[in-house]
This record gives sequence, C-alpha cells and structure tokens, in this order.
Amino acid sequence: MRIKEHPILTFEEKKKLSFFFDGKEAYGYEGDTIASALHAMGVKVLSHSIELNRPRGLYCAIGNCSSCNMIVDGKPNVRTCVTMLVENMKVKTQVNKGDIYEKD
Amino acid sequence: MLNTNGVPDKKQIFSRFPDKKYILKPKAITECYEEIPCNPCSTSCPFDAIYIGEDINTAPIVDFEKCTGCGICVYNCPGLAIFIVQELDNENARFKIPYELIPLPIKGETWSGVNRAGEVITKVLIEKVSLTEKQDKTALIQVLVPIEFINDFITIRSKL
Amino acid sequence: MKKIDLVIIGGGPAGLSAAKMAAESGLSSLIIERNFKIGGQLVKQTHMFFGSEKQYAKTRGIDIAKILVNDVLKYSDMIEIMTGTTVVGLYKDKVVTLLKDEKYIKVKTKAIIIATGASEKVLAFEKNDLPGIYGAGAVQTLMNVHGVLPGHNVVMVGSGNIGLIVSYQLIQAGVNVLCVLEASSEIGGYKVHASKLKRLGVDIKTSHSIKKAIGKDYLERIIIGKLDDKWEFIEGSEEELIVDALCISVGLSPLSNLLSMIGTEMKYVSYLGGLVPLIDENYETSIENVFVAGDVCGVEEASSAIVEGYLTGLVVAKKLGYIHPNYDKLYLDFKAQLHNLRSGPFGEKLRRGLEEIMR
Amino acid sequence: MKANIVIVGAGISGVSIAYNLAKKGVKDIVVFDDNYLSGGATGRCGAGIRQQWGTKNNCILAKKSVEFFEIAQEELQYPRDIEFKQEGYLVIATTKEEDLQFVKNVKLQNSLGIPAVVLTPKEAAKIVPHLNLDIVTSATFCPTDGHLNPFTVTDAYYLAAKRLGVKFFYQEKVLNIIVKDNKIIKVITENYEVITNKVVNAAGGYSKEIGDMVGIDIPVYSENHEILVTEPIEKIQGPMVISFSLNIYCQQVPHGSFIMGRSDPNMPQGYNVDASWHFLDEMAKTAVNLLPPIGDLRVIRQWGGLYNLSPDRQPIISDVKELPGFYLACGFSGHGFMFAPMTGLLLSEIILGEKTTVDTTDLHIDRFKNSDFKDYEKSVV
Amino acid sequence: MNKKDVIICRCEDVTLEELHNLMKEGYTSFEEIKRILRVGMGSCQGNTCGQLIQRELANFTNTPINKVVTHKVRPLFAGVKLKSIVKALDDES
Repeated sequence: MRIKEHPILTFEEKKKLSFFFDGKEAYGYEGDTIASALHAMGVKVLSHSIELNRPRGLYCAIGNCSSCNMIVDGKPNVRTCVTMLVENMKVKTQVNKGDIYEKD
Repeated sequence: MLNTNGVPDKKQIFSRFPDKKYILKPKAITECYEEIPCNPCSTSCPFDAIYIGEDINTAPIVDFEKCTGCGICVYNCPGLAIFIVQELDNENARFKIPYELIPLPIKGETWSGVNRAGEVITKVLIEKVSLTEKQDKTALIQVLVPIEFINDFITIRSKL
Repeated sequence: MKKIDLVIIGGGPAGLSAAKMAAESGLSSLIIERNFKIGGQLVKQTHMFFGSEKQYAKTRGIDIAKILVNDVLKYSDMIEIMTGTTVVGLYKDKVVTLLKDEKYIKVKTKAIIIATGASEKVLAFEKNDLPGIYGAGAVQTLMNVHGVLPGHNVVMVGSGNIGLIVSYQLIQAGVNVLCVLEASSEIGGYKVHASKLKRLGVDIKTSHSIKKAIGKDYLERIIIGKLDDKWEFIEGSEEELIVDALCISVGLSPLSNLLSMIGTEMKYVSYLGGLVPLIDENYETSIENVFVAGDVCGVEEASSAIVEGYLTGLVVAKKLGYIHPNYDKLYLDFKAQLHNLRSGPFGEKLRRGLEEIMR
Repeated sequence: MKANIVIVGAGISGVSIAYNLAKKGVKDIVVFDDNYLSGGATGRCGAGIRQQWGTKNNCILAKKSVEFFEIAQEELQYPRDIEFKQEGYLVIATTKEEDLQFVKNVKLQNSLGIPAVVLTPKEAAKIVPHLNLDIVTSATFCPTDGHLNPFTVTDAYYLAAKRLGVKFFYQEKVLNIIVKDNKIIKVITENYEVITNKVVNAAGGYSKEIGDMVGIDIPVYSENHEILVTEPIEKIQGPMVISFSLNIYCQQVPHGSFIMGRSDPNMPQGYNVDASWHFLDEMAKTAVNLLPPIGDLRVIRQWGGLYNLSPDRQPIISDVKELPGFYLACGFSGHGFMFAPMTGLLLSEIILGEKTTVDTTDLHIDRFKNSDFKDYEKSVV
Repeated sequence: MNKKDVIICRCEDVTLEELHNLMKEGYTSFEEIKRILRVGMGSCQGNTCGQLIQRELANFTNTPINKVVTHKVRPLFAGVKLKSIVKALDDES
C-alpha cells in the first residue's frame, strides 16, 4: 500500500532493505521506520498487550503510546514507530512483557 | 449550512457575486466567509483588486472594477476558496477553478460538474489546464459550464 | 558533560526560528529534535498555510519547513542540531539529559527554550485500541513522510482544522474518506477547509461520533451514532460502516511534560488546550531562563509558533548578553505580528487563554 | 468535630495504627493526611519486606510483621491483591568485614527464629543467576523475606479501618495542635477543628514538624532517597538483591518492573524529594556492576521520597512522658513500610495501656536521652 | 457500552470498566487511581491516559475539567537503558 502518484509530493525511488519479520523475509526502503515498512506490507498487528493480550498496532507514530513495541534483534520493547529499518534486522511480534535474555 | 456541513447558503453565495454587468468579464469570487488571519489573496493580486488591510483577519473584499479575472489569487488562496467566473453568453459560463488532485483533466475532455454540496449537477467541458512552476502544484482548470449552473457549479469530478 | 549556553527543545517552527534569531544575535544553541529530521509537523503538511507573508502564508508546510531549515543551516557554525534525539530528563540545575538511539547524553546549559509543540488527544470508545485506528498525526506521517497508505476506506473523527486537512490529504493520496464525524453541533475548523471536503463528496456529520470499532485482529467495521445535546448517543441512530482505517483527530494538548518535570508553575487552561506554563510577556516561565515558544504554551497555528520562536530567541540572547543590532525594532515587530494573528474572532479564545497565564 | 484519637499521617503506619485501634473497639478515630492515599514516603518506597537485620529490635519487629503480612489479605478482607511475594532477600557481602558481620547477623536472626542462611557466592548464584560473582564474597538469604505492593496494602488497611468506623481526611493538612496545661486539647487543620486529647504522630518525613507543634523535640531528620523503576519484563529475579557496602537494593516486582534504590552520602537534610540525574548515574553504575544483564532494561521513571532518620536507625514507637496523650510512630529510617503491622499493634497497645506484644523499652524516645544508646543498625541502604 | 472493551491506559491495559468501578468506590483523584490501577505508571507516563482519565473524573465528580488534577510528570520522558547511562559515564572518564 505504497503511494505511487501524488499531486503534491514526489516519492523518490529509495534503496531497498531486506529484513526478517517473524522469521520470514520481508523488505522495506531506506527511510522507513520498522512500523512503516510493515504497514506497507499490510501488517497491522505489531504487538499484543501485556495484560489482556489485545492486538495492537501503530497508533501515535511518535514513540508515545507503546502500542507498536516489538522484539528487534532479540531485544524486547522496541518502539518500532520511531526505530529506523536497518538491513537484515530481525523483527518479531511481541506477545509478552519481553524476555531480557535473547531467544531466537 | 456552512457551520454544520460546509455548504454556504444561497444568501452567502450571492453576497460574493458581483453585479451582472461585471460578470460579463472574468471576476474573482472569494468564498471565504470567516474572519481568519490570512491575506495572500490580497498580497498576490497584481492589480490591487482584493482588499484586506492591516488587520489580516478581515474578510477579503474584491474591487470588481480592478479585478481582471487573471486567476493568480485562485492558486494563491490557501483555502482553495477563490474561483473565477464569467458569463460567456446565454448558454455558457466560464470558470477557472483550483484543482489539487490526480489525475488532472486534459483539454477537451468532458467531466462531471459538481455543486457545493458535492452533488454532480451537470457535464462540463475542460477548456484549459495550467500548472506552472509558479502555481506550486495547484492547477488552474478552465471549464465551460451551462449558464444555469453559474451560481451552483464549484468543481469537477471524474472524467465522463 | 557537554556544555552549551542555550538548549532548544524541539526542532519545529518555534524551535527553528528561535535558534535563527539567537544566532543572529550572536548566541549559539543546540537544537534537540526527536524526529529524524527537523521541521516539526510542517514536514508532513502538504497544504498551503494561512497567515501573512511574514509567516510564509500560501506556502505549503513542507516548503515552509525547508525555508526554516535553510535559515538554520546558514548558521551551522552557531547552531548545532541533534535529530533522532529525545530529551528524557530536565532537572532544576539546568541539566538536560538526552537519548539518541541508545546513547545517553548529559548537557549542562544556562537557558532553555522549550518548543515541544502539542500532542494528540485520544478517545474512549469500544475497541479503541484495535490496529487500524490511528491518530491523525500518525496517518500524516505514514502517508506524507513514508508514502504508505493507512487503508482504503477511512472515517475521520473530529472536524477541527487537523481533521479536515488530513481528510483532504487522504483524498489526495487516493484514499476514500467515507465521512468526517464531529461530536459538536458545529464544524470545528475553518469552513473553507470544510467546504473543500464537502464539494469532494465527503459528508461532515455534526453531532455524530464513533461508538464502537469492530474487528478481530484489526479494524473491519465501525458503528457510528448521533449524539443528543448532552453528547449521549441517541438510541436507534447507529449506522455501520465498513472501513479499514479510522483516524482520530479530537484536538491537541500542549506537550508540556518537561515543564512539569522541572517544576514550572502551570495552569490548566481549556482555551489553550490543556496544562500550560505561566509566562511573562517574553514567554519566560516561573523558572528563570526557561522559556517557551509555540504550541507548548497554547495550541495555535504554525504561523504564531514561528513568531513566538523569533521573539524568544531574541529575548533569550539578550538575557545572556547577546543583543541583536535591531533588537528594539524586531521586538516590536514580532509583538505586532502576534497581535495581528490573534486579533480576529478565531483568536478570541486564545487571547483569553493567554491572559490567564500571564505572570 | 470531636475525636478520641487523631492520627496525623495516613501512610502505612497511620492506617495500621488506625486499624489496630479500631479493631480493639476504639471509636471516633480521625486520620488526617495532607496528601492522597500513600502520597508520602509509603507510596515512594521500595516496598521490600526484610527480616535480616543487625539489631534485635529490628529483627523482632520485622519477623512479627511478616507473620501479619502472610495473613493480611484475609485478615483485612481486601478485594484486590496486596501482591505479597515471599521469594526472599539475598543480602550480598563484598568485603571481609561484611562476611564476618553477616555471620553474626545470621546467628542473631536464627536465634530469633528467622530462617536466614549464609551462602557462598556459588550458592547465591543458584538463587540469582545473573549476579556478578566477581564482586560477591558471600551472601545471606532468608526465604520468607519478600515484597508487597505498597499502594494496595495501604489501601487494604485503609478500607479495613474505614469499615470499622475510622474517619479519613485526605488533602487536609494539620496546621496546629493546641496544648493547654500540658494537655492536648485541639487539632487544627485547614478546614476543621477537632477536639481531642490524643494525637498520634505518624507523619513520616514531617514528624519533626508535628512534634514542634506541641513543643516536643524529636531527634529525627528527613533526607531524600531516590528510586528508579524500569519497564516491565518477564520474570528473571525472585528475591530482592541488596548490598550495604555497594549501596543498592534491587527487586523485580510481580508486575515485572525492577525497582531499585540507593542512598546518596552527600544528600543534605531537608524535605526535597526531587529526582536527580546524579542518582541515575550512580544507580545505573551500581546496578549494572552487580547484576549485569539488567543493563538492557530501560529506566522509565525516577523519584525521591523522605527517609525519616533516627539517631540509631531504629524506629521510635512510644508515648511521650513530657506530654501525655502524644504518641510517636516515626524515625523509621527507611523501614517504616515493612514494620507497619507491628507499629500499629504496639502503638495501639501503648495507647490503650495494654501489655505490649514485645518489649518496647528500646523503641522509646527516651532512649536518646542517653547519649550512648545500645544498638546502631548498620544494615541500612 | 461494553466498558470492558474500552481501553483507557494502553501501557497497563486498564479498561473504562475498571476506572468506573474504582470511581464508584470513592477513588476520585488521578493520584489514588494511579496507585491502584497503575495508570500513568507505564512507559508512556500518562501521556495517553492522563487526559482521558481527567475527562472521566470531571464527568463523574461534576467538576470543571480545569480543576481536575492529572498525572505528575517525572523523569524520564522515554525509557533509557541502564547500560546506556553507564556507557555515558565511562565515556566521560
């Protein structure tokens, strides 16, 4: 769901970045946050809430609301709306409060 | 009603249209009914035909003697609230409207004509499309509109 | 510990103008911006701005951002910019702590201009946390910064200027906006924006609100309803809409957390959007050398934020001993501009609000 | 308004005193607090429950308090969870002196029925695997030590006391206490005047001020102690880890976040409760040194709160010979939370002239009239 | 309205039902509610819930919203890893 044509804005072709989402290969573009790359792929559920296990996704996009916390490169509670996508990043859906010891 | 659905009433609309004698030539209609802090229409007019004054909250007043209907204010209005109208003959009126959507119409095409409530009311002919650097992405579309819709037509929607 | 005379928190219109004017006066500063680029909310505003020429009226927000950024870059020897950096702590001894990626940085300063802007209010309704429901700011970021669409069929909640403008931007990006809901009986934003939407076929439903979101893992449908004059849903007025995105734009409140953190005297002023600091005529708070500019001391337009930025930059520099050669003339001009921007009927609430917080 | 007893302060001590008195049938108890429920030191504390002390008094107070906490949920008939977890305190020694002192401490503790044991560093690592063994010389462990939610346990006491008829007034500052002919006659607050001749001073960090109102000079002072809390994560640590020589206590609470604190030897006396960047530096350094993996945890919040320190770092729970009707529950030196059940019980006994459950001679304010009081509690962070 | 399904605090998963129940019990200040429901104590520090709870409290207690005190703001504004703080100290020396 990327915008191809826009009356005001021009979106230049950017470098493709591949990464892993829940073990599967995925890709985004340079300048993407993890959340925007996942969104462009149609992934809306980014985490599950810590007490009631409710699905949560991108909400504020400024790192405020904790709805988009994911496990990135083994580390939990990463705010993916304000974390830039990096080549070969391993991104995983977080379903608990987060484990401090890396589990792959 | 303007305050409840964004549609100005007839009285408001007519208040901005000049005497018939002026409209035989292209004139700017400013559909800006609120006193908001804004004055680009006035400062951009090369003919000094739109008055706002020191207090930028004043609603614009068009001097139809001076207005040439050039259309510069149309793409300079941040609210896209200005258009140019001219009573061409007994059958048609000519409008110049701002347009910021894609795809742009192409000269010669027929598009739907839409009123202020967003309803399709007629067919209109695209006469000219201009989008220069100066216009900064706001295109100016010149359309031919059946004369009976001179007080209703406001924009275009989808090619027919 | 890093030492710098002036720290400006927030690289939006207020912060950038403050840095420019401080630099013009001879005072160096450090701008801290949590986003990846400076420009604040302007970087995602594709529409033309109101105001007068002095505040770059009729220029698109994205282009005003470019102008302000260029102004600041001209003083690259005097203005240091840290992007992607969040101020995490503000302490009474004027130590500012920062986080850039995983790096923690401490800065000791003499003066601080807090220009953190505002944050979006949230709304309580059933399943208000379903993925597919977004703040309007998030939608703008997704669309206008990343070029990613939030969905195909969207309903906007809130008809303030942001709600109206973002709806228009959604249409420009090719999204179908089903309607705009407004709990109040009248449209909140400028009517020119409302008229622009209406003629594009978007209904603005006043006295309506979102009742319920429906969906298993993400938003699939919503139930909207009509409100009575006590803002309660009228039974039987429910309507179901199929949407894949819902955008919440129910107002902004000043992002004044850092001011509370450092112990500034604050007051809740509804006219200004929420909790704001008490200020004097130069925007200095109850803590000496802690200034504010922009939405953090009352939600307004970018135009006034720019002027407030200029004003505080000018004044702070003078306080620290750097007097602009045109100080008096500029000071009066900035004051006059602010007065002009706020003197109309739309500025009335603001004027009353500002009166309430004058020290 | 008339009251049998006015209690100043609705922190954990105040609510416990109120509850214990009301349970014994005392009517017309009024409690004033100038803040919200647990808005003072109680709500700001680390909320650990420890029985491993270096003085007999503290050991006994703690042990008897734990016995109450074990049944508190039922006894107070609380609908929410007080979150009492008994997963122990692991007390870390890092010096030869501490090794020796801790052996003595455990001997004392065992003699009072506290099931603490001395551990080798390896044994300690079995309980908390992420310990940095390079700096641990030995440890002691008591499995029945633990942690409580300070808010809910205070709430539990409060609700129980309220059910028994105690009247609570929050956001109601006590402005003065009127004494006439060496007798308390009235308590004046912002909105009330209460006729009473008994006042309990459980004002925590402000107890000296309350003493001053009636001309009793209480030898205590207040000091800011800071705490930080991290984001919650899945459980990795059962017990509280504490070290006096390293100046740290650190606990993962049931909710998942880590709470840790230390004291600043240069902190001036006073009522400041600000958070400082300096504390954050020192705390992070100490914590990551002792428990390296928690370096990956994000600090989300820091705050300060008042310790009310007595000269021997042991509480003052007593009447006041110079002013009949004035009672003290103060000077807890950072440990009022964990002693609260006993504070309430003992003070109710003192007020009602009953025989006290344990000997309170050493808790009396008069012990400070003697310049070389018996014990000094060193096991304090 | 199914209040169980209205989320007031995202960080700690607090629902409108829990909030209303507590208000009915007599806890009618943000500070009290925070202590029991943990609202404002999560990683966003009340940034999301503060304003919602303020409105609910204003409605429930029939108080003008500007008189309803909301959450205290304490450092830190965003989470900082302990090891980042240590690293900064190491870099300084």
